[in-house]
Amino acid sequence: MGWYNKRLSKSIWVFHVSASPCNNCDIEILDLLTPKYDVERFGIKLVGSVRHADVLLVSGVANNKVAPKVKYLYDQAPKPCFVVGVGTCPASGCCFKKSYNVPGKVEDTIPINLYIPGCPPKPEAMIEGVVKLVEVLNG
Amino acid sequence: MDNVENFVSLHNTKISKLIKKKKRFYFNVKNDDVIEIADYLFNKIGCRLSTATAQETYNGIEVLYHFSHDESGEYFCPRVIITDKKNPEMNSITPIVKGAEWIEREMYDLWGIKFIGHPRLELLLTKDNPAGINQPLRFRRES
Amino acid sequence: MEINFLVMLIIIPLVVSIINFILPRNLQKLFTLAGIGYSIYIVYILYTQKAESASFFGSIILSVDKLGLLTLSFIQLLSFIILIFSLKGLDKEIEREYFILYPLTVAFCNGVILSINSISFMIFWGLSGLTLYLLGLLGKTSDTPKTIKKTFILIGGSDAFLIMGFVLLAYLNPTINWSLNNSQLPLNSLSAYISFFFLLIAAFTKAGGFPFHTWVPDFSKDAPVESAAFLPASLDKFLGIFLLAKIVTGYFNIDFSINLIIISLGALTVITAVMMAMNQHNGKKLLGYHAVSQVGYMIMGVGSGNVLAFAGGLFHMINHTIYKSCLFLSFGSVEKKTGTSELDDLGGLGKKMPVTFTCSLIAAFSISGIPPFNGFFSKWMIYQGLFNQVKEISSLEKILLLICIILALFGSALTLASFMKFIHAVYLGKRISTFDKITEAPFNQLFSNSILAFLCISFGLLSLQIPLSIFIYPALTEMNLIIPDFIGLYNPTLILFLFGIAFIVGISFFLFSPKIRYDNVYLGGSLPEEKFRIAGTEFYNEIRNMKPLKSIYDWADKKYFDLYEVGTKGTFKLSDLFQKAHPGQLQLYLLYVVAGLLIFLLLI
Amino acid sequence: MSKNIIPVGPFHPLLEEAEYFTLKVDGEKVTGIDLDIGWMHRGHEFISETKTFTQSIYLVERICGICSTSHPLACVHAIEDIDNIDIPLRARYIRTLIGELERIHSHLLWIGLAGHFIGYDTLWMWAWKYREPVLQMFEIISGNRNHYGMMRVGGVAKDVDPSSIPKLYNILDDIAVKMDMIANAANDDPVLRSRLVGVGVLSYEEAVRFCAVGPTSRASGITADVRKDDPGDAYDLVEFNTIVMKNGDVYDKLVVRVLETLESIKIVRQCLDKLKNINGPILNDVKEISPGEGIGRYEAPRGEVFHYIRSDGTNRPVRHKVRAPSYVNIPTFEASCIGIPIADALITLAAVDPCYCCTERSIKVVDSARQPTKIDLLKISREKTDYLRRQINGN
Amino acid sequence: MKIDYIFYLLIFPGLLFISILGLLIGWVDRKVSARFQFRVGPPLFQNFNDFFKLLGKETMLVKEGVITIFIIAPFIAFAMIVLVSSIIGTSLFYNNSFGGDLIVVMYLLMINSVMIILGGSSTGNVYSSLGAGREIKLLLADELAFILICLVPIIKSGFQLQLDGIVSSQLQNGSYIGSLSGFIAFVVGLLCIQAKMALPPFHIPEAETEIVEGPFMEYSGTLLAFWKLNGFMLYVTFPFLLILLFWGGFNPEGPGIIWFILKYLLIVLLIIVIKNTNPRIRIDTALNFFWKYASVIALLAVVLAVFGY
Repeated sequence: MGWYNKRLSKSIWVFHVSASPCNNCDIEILDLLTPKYDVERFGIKLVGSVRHADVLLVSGVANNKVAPKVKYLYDQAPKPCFVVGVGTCPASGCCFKKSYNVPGKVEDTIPINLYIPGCPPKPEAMIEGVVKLVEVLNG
Repeated sequence: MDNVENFVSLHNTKISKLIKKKKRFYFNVKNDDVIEIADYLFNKIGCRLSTATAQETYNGIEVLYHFSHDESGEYFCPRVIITDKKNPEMNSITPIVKGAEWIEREMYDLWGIKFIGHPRLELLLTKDNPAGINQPLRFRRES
Repeated sequence: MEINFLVMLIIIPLVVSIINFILPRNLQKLFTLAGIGYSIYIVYILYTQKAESASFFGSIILSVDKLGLLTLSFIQLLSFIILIFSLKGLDKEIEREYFILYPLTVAFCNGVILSINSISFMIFWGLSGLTLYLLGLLGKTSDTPKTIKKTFILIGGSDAFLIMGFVLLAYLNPTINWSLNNSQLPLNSLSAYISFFFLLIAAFTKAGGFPFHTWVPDFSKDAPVESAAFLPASLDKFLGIFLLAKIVTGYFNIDFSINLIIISLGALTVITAVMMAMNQHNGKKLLGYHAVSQVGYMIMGVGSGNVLAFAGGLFHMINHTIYKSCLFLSFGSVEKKTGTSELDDLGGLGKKMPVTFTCSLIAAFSISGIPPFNGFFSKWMIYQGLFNQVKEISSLEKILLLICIILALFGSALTLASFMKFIHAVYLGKRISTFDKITEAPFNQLFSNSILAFLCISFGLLSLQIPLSIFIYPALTEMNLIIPDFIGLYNPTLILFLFGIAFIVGISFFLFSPKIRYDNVYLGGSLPEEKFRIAGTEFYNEIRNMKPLKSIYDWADKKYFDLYEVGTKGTFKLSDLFQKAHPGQLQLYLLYVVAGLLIFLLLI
Repeated sequence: MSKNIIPVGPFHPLLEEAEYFTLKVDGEKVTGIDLDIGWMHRGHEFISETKTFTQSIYLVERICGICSTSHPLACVHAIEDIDNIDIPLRARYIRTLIGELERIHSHLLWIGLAGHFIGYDTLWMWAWKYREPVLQMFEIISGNRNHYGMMRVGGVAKDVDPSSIPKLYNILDDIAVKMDMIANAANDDPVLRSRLVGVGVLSYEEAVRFCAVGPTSRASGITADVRKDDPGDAYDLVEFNTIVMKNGDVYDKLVVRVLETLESIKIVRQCLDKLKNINGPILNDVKEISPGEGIGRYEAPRGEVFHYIRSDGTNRPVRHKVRAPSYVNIPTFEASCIGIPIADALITLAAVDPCYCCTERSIKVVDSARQPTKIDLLKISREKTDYLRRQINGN
Repeated sequence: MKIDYIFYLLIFPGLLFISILGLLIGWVDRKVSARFQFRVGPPLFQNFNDFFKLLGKETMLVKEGVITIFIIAPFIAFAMIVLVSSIIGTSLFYNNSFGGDLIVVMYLLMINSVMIILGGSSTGNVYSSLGAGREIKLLLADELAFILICLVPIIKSGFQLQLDGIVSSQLQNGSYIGSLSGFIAFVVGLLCIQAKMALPPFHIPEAETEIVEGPFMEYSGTLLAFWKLNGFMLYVTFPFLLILLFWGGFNPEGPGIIWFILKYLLIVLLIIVIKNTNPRIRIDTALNFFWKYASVIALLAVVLAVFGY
């Protein structure tokens, strides 16, 4: 398992789940791929199909409508699959947590392995979060 | 300003409670006249429907349309007050202004206002919502 | 009296057919089976011992050479396999007529192949056309009468051409006395040309070559699937290509420019039919168009004048009947289970009918020429022959022949594309819920499909060992055609062996990773509802709507290229004209009389 | 004929947000489209129960991360419209500066994503590379890359540090050079033209019918720009042109955005020039909002943002309606996506730069937490009494 | 003899060689693309890491689909690419053909597309079906031009169909790329292999932002690993084929090996440049492009070749 985790830590394919966010985290996630931050140098790649994903990046508060879909999506992802909550929304609900359309914490819907707080988190913070995930995987 | 004066003089029987602010004109119309007013504003003057707002007050449900006249930057805001709060109904302007389709659907969704003559009156935002949210923006009273 | 096996080959199915009139259904089946089984046995005997010819009325009527024997043996084999398929699952109302007509058809086809006399040839040829008409009449769709009429008129017309051709042949070559022994008539006079082209038309119409192919797709669509597999897909191909082979090698002595014309017609057949097939929405019609398109390869091979390509053409004839019957029959199983042959309504049956699917897939690979299946080998032989041919001709001829080769090569890519659509529309993709309870086809259907699929594989892998050396090469040596020692570098067994090794290496990676989970379809998070499906029939809309092709397709939809439709329309127009001239007014008739009299007087 | 239906979404890589369309297709051709939104609907009503005017400005910032200055700006316009509050000159320039920088960053973002959607990753990377300096400028001005928190009723929250202005100039010059390059590329690139010209045409009549706004409508020939029509802030003090194209296809939408970016750079430069010279306060402190209604609007990168606020004299709004530009632009898909191949339809879907977060905001700041007035209490008690009486009488 | 063939198949120039070279060239592609886009790009062994990571992941199968086809499709494609590569490679490096001639190779190369279509559409996924439809249309689009350009070396070598014959004819008479028809055919061939490898601008079947990776959408784990590997192995097969057909093959004497490596890298570089400077085109544009322009030019090359230019 150790050998495999090492491979996994060097080749993390992420799938972006937008669970009713405000778009900012999403844009910052895309920003990670672009020349200034370029996470491809760590082997991180954004994929279009959840079947290829190793890590789900969840942003947003997961409102009533989208939450079951997020859960369904998580079930459809091949395991091992890690979930990273990007931004304040999955962590605390930000300013939306008292809305009628927000069922509760995202954690209740899918298990989240790692939070990257911030509104939105800076790309550097996200890279740090991913590095932490890698550390967990390696040891 | 010419537009406004023309408008008021043409429809002075149909509008009431005209409030003129700098480039903003709020006035009340009756439910029966709203289609005619919308037709005039959209087709004759060439206004663009910005949006419409519903709001529940103690007197009833107010629906406030915002027509923007882009050349002069003026806003025409006809206001319809629906007094029947249990079963709110009003005429739809979607057949005249296609852009009102979603706006009226949203009001139907969040306030439960039935728009008569709307081509496709379905829930907009809470459609298929598993939590079963029902007209969330209405006042909730226990009884 | 010594039994003449050649006569028996005609008599036995004929007798079976006559007795079937009175037998109850189950016995009918058994009896037919026994009859055809016995004719297979006769063919086997014919292989082992030299056949004597049969004479009636003082001249040799029936005789068989190696080419005929090859055709005969596959006629019996295919008839037997298709018969097994028809034992169960045939529509009850037509079963009786079917089992009467079936041995009758076999008898007449045997008769055509065995005839050495042109008169008996013409008789059997015409009778086989008649049984084709009768078998087609068993169809149940609303278009059946129209289609069958069209078929009958086209086939009957081709019979007329055949008769005229033979009469001219006999007139030009009076010494042979209606016999069809190798006359080797040189094409040196107009009547020889006319005779040659009349016979060519007959062969093309029977086999379904461009531009006389139009009855095949319609017949395939409207006739019962057994008839479609039996006649246009198998027996008529044997007859047509047999006649073509006889024309180009036996009856006439032709030069290369005629060969080039035949090759071009073959290439045109390949490409036009396959282009039409791509956009069909009915499965049987699609298969029918492919039955036409594959004829193009046979025509190219047989008509090329090159030994290797000739052998390839004959081999392709055998292969084609095998895989096309397999395709028709497996689609027939699907049609019987689902009740529809419209590709839009089918889909996702591969899970429910795995054996049928596998057979169909193998046949589809064969027809599109995927190595190492049999279709590839014969196509490859044709290409080898044509490439040998192209070395020795002038530049312009080279270009023409190369274009034909390109069209043929590209035709098999188009065939592949068309069959990917077919496979996708029938077996893959999303299944609609009404088909959830469908089960696998009955055993007899599976059995005949599996046999055919097995033949596809074995003829592909052991093509040199079995079909070529047993059936085809003897026929060629008898015709004094010499097969080159080296026919090209292609070793199917080695390829399969190495492919197998690489495949095992690959799949062992999968076998050692046992973590497997079953799940629903992933559609971006939305649930897999039934409405979310792609039928696959619209795959080629882009090609359909391409600039120059669109108008051609539109014309084809309006049947501008269908000789039959154009002919009927022309006839009706003409008769309309005459009709208008006869409104029933006395004055007008009087005017006609006066005018006629005037002209008459003026002429005198 | 076409029984084939394709779902697009909710998690489709075309757009980073959850959205859901069902496309009816015939082969590759789209013959019908059905839109289903609500995946982003967060409904701010109950959140906002305790929000004051000032707080709601920060709340509306979270409607959308990309227009995160347009919404607050329109919101403060609306609040200022209630009382006709004047704002200091320097604050006006700062607002315009921030707004126009946001336009540059948003348009560059769209150009990049459009490149990504048509499979042109090089264009994506290049556009986003040149977008980074804009974010850097934001960081220098406000301290944040995205949610800036600059707007206040009566001014702005944070001044531009005069010492940072030369640095901003440098970065701006950089961006201007790169933008010129992109503008030339968009004009000349035969590959882009062949892919985008004539795709997803939204005609002038359809644009009027659907009440489209912003670059979507301007690409179709509608001359509507809030910055010109109803100039707030410093827009009447700076010079710029409204870009209008005729054809309404995706290529024109691209060109409109590229040219608008150039105009924005012009405006930003003028603002920086003025900011060097003008000194003064940046915030006109507003103590309270009188009862009344106000309409605020601002030309966001995607079009007109519309805010309507109604106040009853307390420190909380009674009604706060937001209409984001994508809300009226998204329904135009019904006009522009029919009859074209899927590949074109999807880039057309992206071409209005849809922002579902904005579309499904539905902010309504209802005053259910306010103290009921005496009359209200009386009314409620009467209704209650009536209710009880009916209960007792057994009806 | 059989043992030799197994060595050719499994070690050099077969499975081991092309898979390792393919993954490395895949890295070159990603790295150079990244440099085009002002990025750093992935580390050297990135593709190996991706491959082995995917081997360890869970494989998801679709309940409703035809599972057998779904599973064996990538491996059939894999075995076919290995086989074709070893046939081509043996002709190049040992000047020794086995198993089949150019026509066999042309037909075998279609199997990759066939397997993508069958594997993708066996799940019943709409996007996969759409992708399968596009894949087969793309195959049709490039196949015509590909057949035409394959005819040019056949004609120029005096109607040799054997690959080693084509190579030795070039070693004697000079590369065909030096002649007019050879050069035209080479250029068209470059576009054809771009389409056959489904690289931008022809990545229409797996357009990520339109139809979510198309036929590969449902694949995961080991099966996906093999699809990715197949894709990278094609980076070896097709350039080798082009070198074999037009560019003089491999001369084992003297600096031949360096020339060969340079030729190979140049072709890969050209592919990457085309890949990075074009947006994805529509499938009907691709069909138009190949049928109306590329094929006509290739036909011109064939005619020129017949007349000896």
